[in-house]
Amino acid sequence: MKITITVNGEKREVETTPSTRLLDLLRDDLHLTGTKEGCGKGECGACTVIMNGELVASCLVLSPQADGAEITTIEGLGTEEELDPIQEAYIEAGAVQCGFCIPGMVLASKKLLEENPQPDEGEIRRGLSGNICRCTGYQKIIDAVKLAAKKLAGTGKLAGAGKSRGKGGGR
Amino acid sequence: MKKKGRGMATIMFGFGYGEGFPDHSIASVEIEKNGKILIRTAAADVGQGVLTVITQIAAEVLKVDPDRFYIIQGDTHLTKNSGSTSATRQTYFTGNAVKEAAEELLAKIYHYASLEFRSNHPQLGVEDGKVFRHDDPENYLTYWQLAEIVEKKGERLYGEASFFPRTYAPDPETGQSERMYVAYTFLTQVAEVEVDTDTGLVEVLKVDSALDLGKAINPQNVEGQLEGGTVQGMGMALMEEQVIREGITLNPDLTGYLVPTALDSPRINSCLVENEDADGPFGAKGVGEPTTIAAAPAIANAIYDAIGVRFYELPITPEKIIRALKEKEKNAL
Amino acid sequence: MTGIVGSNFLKVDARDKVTGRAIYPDDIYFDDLLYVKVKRAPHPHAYLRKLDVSKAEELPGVVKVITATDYPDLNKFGLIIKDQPVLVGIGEKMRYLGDALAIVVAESREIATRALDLIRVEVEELEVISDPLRAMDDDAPAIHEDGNILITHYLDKGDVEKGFAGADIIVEREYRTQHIDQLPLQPEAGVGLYDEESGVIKLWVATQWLHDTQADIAQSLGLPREKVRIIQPAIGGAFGKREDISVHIHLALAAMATGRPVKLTYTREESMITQSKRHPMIIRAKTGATKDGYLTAWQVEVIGDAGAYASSSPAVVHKGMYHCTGPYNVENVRGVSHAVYTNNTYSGAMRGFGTTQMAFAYESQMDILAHELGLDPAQFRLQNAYQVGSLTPNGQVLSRSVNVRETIKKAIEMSDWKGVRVE
Amino acid sequence: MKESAARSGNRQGTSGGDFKDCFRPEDYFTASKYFAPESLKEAVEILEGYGGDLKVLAGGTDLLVEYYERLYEVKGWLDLKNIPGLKEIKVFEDRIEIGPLVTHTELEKSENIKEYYPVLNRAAADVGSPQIRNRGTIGGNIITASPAGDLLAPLMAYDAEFKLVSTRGERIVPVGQFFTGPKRTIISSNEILSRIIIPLPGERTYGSWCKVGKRKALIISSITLALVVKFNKERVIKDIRACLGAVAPTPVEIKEVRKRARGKRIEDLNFSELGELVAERISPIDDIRGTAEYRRDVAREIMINALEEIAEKAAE
Repeated sequence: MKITITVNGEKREVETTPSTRLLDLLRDDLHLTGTKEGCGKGECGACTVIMNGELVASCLVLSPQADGAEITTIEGLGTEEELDPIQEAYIEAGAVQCGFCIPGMVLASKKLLEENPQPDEGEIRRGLSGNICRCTGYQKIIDAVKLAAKKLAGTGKLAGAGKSRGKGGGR
Repeated sequence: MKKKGRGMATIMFGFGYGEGFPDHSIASVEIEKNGKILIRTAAADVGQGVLTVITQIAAEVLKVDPDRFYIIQGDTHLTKNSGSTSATRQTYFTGNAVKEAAEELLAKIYHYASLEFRSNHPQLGVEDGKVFRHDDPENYLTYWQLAEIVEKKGERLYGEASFFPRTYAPDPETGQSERMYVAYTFLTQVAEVEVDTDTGLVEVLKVDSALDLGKAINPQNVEGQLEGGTVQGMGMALMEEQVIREGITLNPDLTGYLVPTALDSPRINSCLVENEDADGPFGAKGVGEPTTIAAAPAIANAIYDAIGVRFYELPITPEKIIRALKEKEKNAL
Repeated sequence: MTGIVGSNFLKVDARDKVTGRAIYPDDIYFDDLLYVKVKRAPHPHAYLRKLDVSKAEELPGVVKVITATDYPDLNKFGLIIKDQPVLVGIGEKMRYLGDALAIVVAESREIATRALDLIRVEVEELEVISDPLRAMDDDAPAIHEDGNILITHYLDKGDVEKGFAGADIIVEREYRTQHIDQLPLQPEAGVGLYDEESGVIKLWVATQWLHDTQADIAQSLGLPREKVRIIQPAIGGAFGKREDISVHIHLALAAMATGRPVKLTYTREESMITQSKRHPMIIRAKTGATKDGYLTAWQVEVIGDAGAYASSSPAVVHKGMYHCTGPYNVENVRGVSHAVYTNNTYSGAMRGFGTTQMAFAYESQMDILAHELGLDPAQFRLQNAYQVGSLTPNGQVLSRSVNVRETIKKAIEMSDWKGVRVE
Repeated sequence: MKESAARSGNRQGTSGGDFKDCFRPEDYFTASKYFAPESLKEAVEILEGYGGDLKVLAGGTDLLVEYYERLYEVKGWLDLKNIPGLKEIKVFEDRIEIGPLVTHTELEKSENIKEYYPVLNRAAADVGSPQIRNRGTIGGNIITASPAGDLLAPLMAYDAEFKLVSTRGERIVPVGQFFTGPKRTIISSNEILSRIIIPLPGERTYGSWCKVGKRKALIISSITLALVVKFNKERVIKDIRACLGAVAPTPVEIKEVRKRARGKRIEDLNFSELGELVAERISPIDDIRGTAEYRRDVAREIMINALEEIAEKAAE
């Protein structure tokens, strides 16, 4: 069957089957591999995407359920040169370790800050409670969300210098 | 009813493989022609940040912008053995290997620059990727210019080192050994908990931590290890258990196997005790494993403080707490 | 450009990770990629009597089903002791539910999964040993040929009898810890590709120990090391779980058998059942102290549940024992530790490597002693803690960087410690 | 701890002969069917045609977990998403009607639900995680009929009724008759849940909600309690519903509480006795989320706490 979805602003017609999950469609068919599978049962949040403005676990959505939907994945945030302020904040706060939870975590942060631009710590914890992180103990992630809230308040919305030290790396 | 309590735990961890097991790391640092500096290591960065740590170390030794570095890592055919990312050893072992490789490279920079500048080593200085004579700093060579000069001589600006400290196998009957592990890291934590005596649920409110690590190469990353390790330890104390009965796992998914979420995890305050007195790079010791060890006993001791019941079996689940409180009440009668 | 060491220099790989560009093993795709699934043991302790893969092979889209019969010369693998089979052969034993019986390579994940259901397995069931104490019984069936006690270590310093005789108080307790999964968020995954011309198998997989994993794979396949090339993509956490072989050898076999790129990704369930755990431990600790609060003797017995295979057990369990006194001066120490085979998922490395379990025991002992002696637990720890010149249970002199007392003092300061309730 | 090899989802069971020959080759690549009808009438007709072979899809958060790695085994899906009206919360004079596709997030955010059914509102807020609350629906929670389903005890406490439609007409079933066992209800394979109907509570109705789970998010409840009490003007209890989840094969109301408490003032009740009564009347099992003994002990305490909470609210 064919479905039409708009992913990161781009409308796409995709051939799929009813038993294909949105997660598989994004990864296998569109090669948007920033969306991860950590458990396949909606219990870890690594596959989180924003669908029609809502945070969802893409492992619990059948692709035809997403027919006509607008999807934002991690690849839809910021650009190579200019990161989203939330992404910047994650780097600066030291919130990234293994990184496997981070795409989902960043998207959950984005939704949280859209709905509540100045969340307190309890609200941040609740907003991220569907995303498991095994590395950080969440503290630096929560700090990152606080930092992102400051950045977003300071710049009006999606500004952000996007330049951070320590790029490069091993591959 | 909610009852608060506090508990302390102090732990030590001997790191490196130790026990006479051959344990070493090889790394190299090379000035490339493209304005870059290449580090090669096989050290796996599983998220803890060893690649960042060695970049900092090499940049410090070579006095150069850390953004100049790139790393070839994790390819058996392009790197030499760096040992495992385990045993809390990479900062210490690969950190030292990279430091020594960078120092060897720096020595070569001094050597070849002294030929170019017709000077002695003490008359030379390096700063920001440049080498120059102190009496004429404007007339400098960048490392990369120097590398081209050196290449024409058929040489390379390259340093490689292996860090290979010795330990001794323990006596099989007594376990005695003159040097069992290369060094020891210490941590004290105080956990504050609140126990709901109606439901048996335990909330960890706060954990204060003081970590003896010699030197933090990157304090933010050390805190990240400490916070993450503490929450894993909290999971061990309160909720994590793969239940295996007759060889069969009854909870083989994240629905049944519970790790702490953002809502369960406490604030963790970190104090890094830095005396720069260890044999790791810049006086550092490893921290990866020790950060997870104190949390479970600190929480268990805090629960005792809160409700006067001692638990001998982990995890300390709500059922165990309610059952123990009932027994305690019965015994009090 | 000094002062980089000691600064919060930003992580070199963070930018790739926050943008989703970092490539983890499961993120690698090829156009003609095949998918691999592994048929695992249906029983935790049994002889494999029959394995019929013919129906699975007939399934359209199945490219290859590999069993031990196809590769009779495979060597066992393992971190310290090579005791783990790549594939259980007919007449051989499965020792836990993670043992592999067959490897299915198919055009899609779905076909591979369906094919697993078409493999017929017949086994002769044996007693399942789940409790290490049962495993140590004389009449317990041997899980491995040499018996169920995998390894025993001893520790003996000073004279514990004398130490206990000099104690005013002795606390003796038994502690138990549980099976824990390291639970890195990324389940085991990898992609393999065999280059027929060079004979090199390329594996894009995670490991915590690149060259040792390479060596283990090569010895198992009977190949020179340079014929196995591992390329490490981004690693989604480890905590000890990626020390052992997981997808590696199965991927290599699938790649060689098909000549096409192959991918194997574990489900979370498969990861939990198949890969290593933190050892459950039974720790019997006996500690003596004087009434003014100085430790005189410490004795431990440790039994670690190694599960079905050795993995890191020969190093983990006694490392726990060697840390039995924590960071405290004790002149007289004695201990014995056993790592014991069972039919549980095997235990291996996890953050702390045996000392995490032991800390629960020694720090509980310290707390109990403090309360029984009527001492502030912080003061009690402080007055017994190591300093430069202290001797560990192994008799190692701590010559430098021993700031444990400072950590206690700092923690007291930070937490505004005013003692706990003393009964 | 219940020891069962046949735990669903654990495919590494212990049977020696685990050969599964339910597939015939011709079935292998028959793709699942997918229907997304635009009217209820059409939906029930499709359902009638395919009967038990179709899975009715609301949010899918339970079904996709149940069929994890086995989605291809589902012969067909009947997705309700395009049917108008199923996502609405409608207020009538005497009742509120909730469409089955209303999500937990919508229940959490709805001012009407907050005002009239605070216990349901809070239960919805306690479901899983933001991701689950955004996709999971009230209809799905009801049809899955897990004993631990978080909305079920509140629905029972508010005397909800479920409207079921099929090609043959419709019927309205009170919540108390709907659940027949763990994951079992009286709905037939040709019926669709089309409305959840809850009478408007009168004035002076107070509620208390308690969910006990082993962690604070992403957790299946060990036990839930929904307590709803209606008072008359004289502050006498007109009616009381003490309903619990995860303590029996279905959500249960402890009716004895009604008998004991009706006609009394709350301050005249013996809370401990009522707590004890609740603990006695439930029939919990041992499972990975808690032992039966634990559930009884906790049921008693949370019942007492809930009564205290309501006494406080009623006194205001």
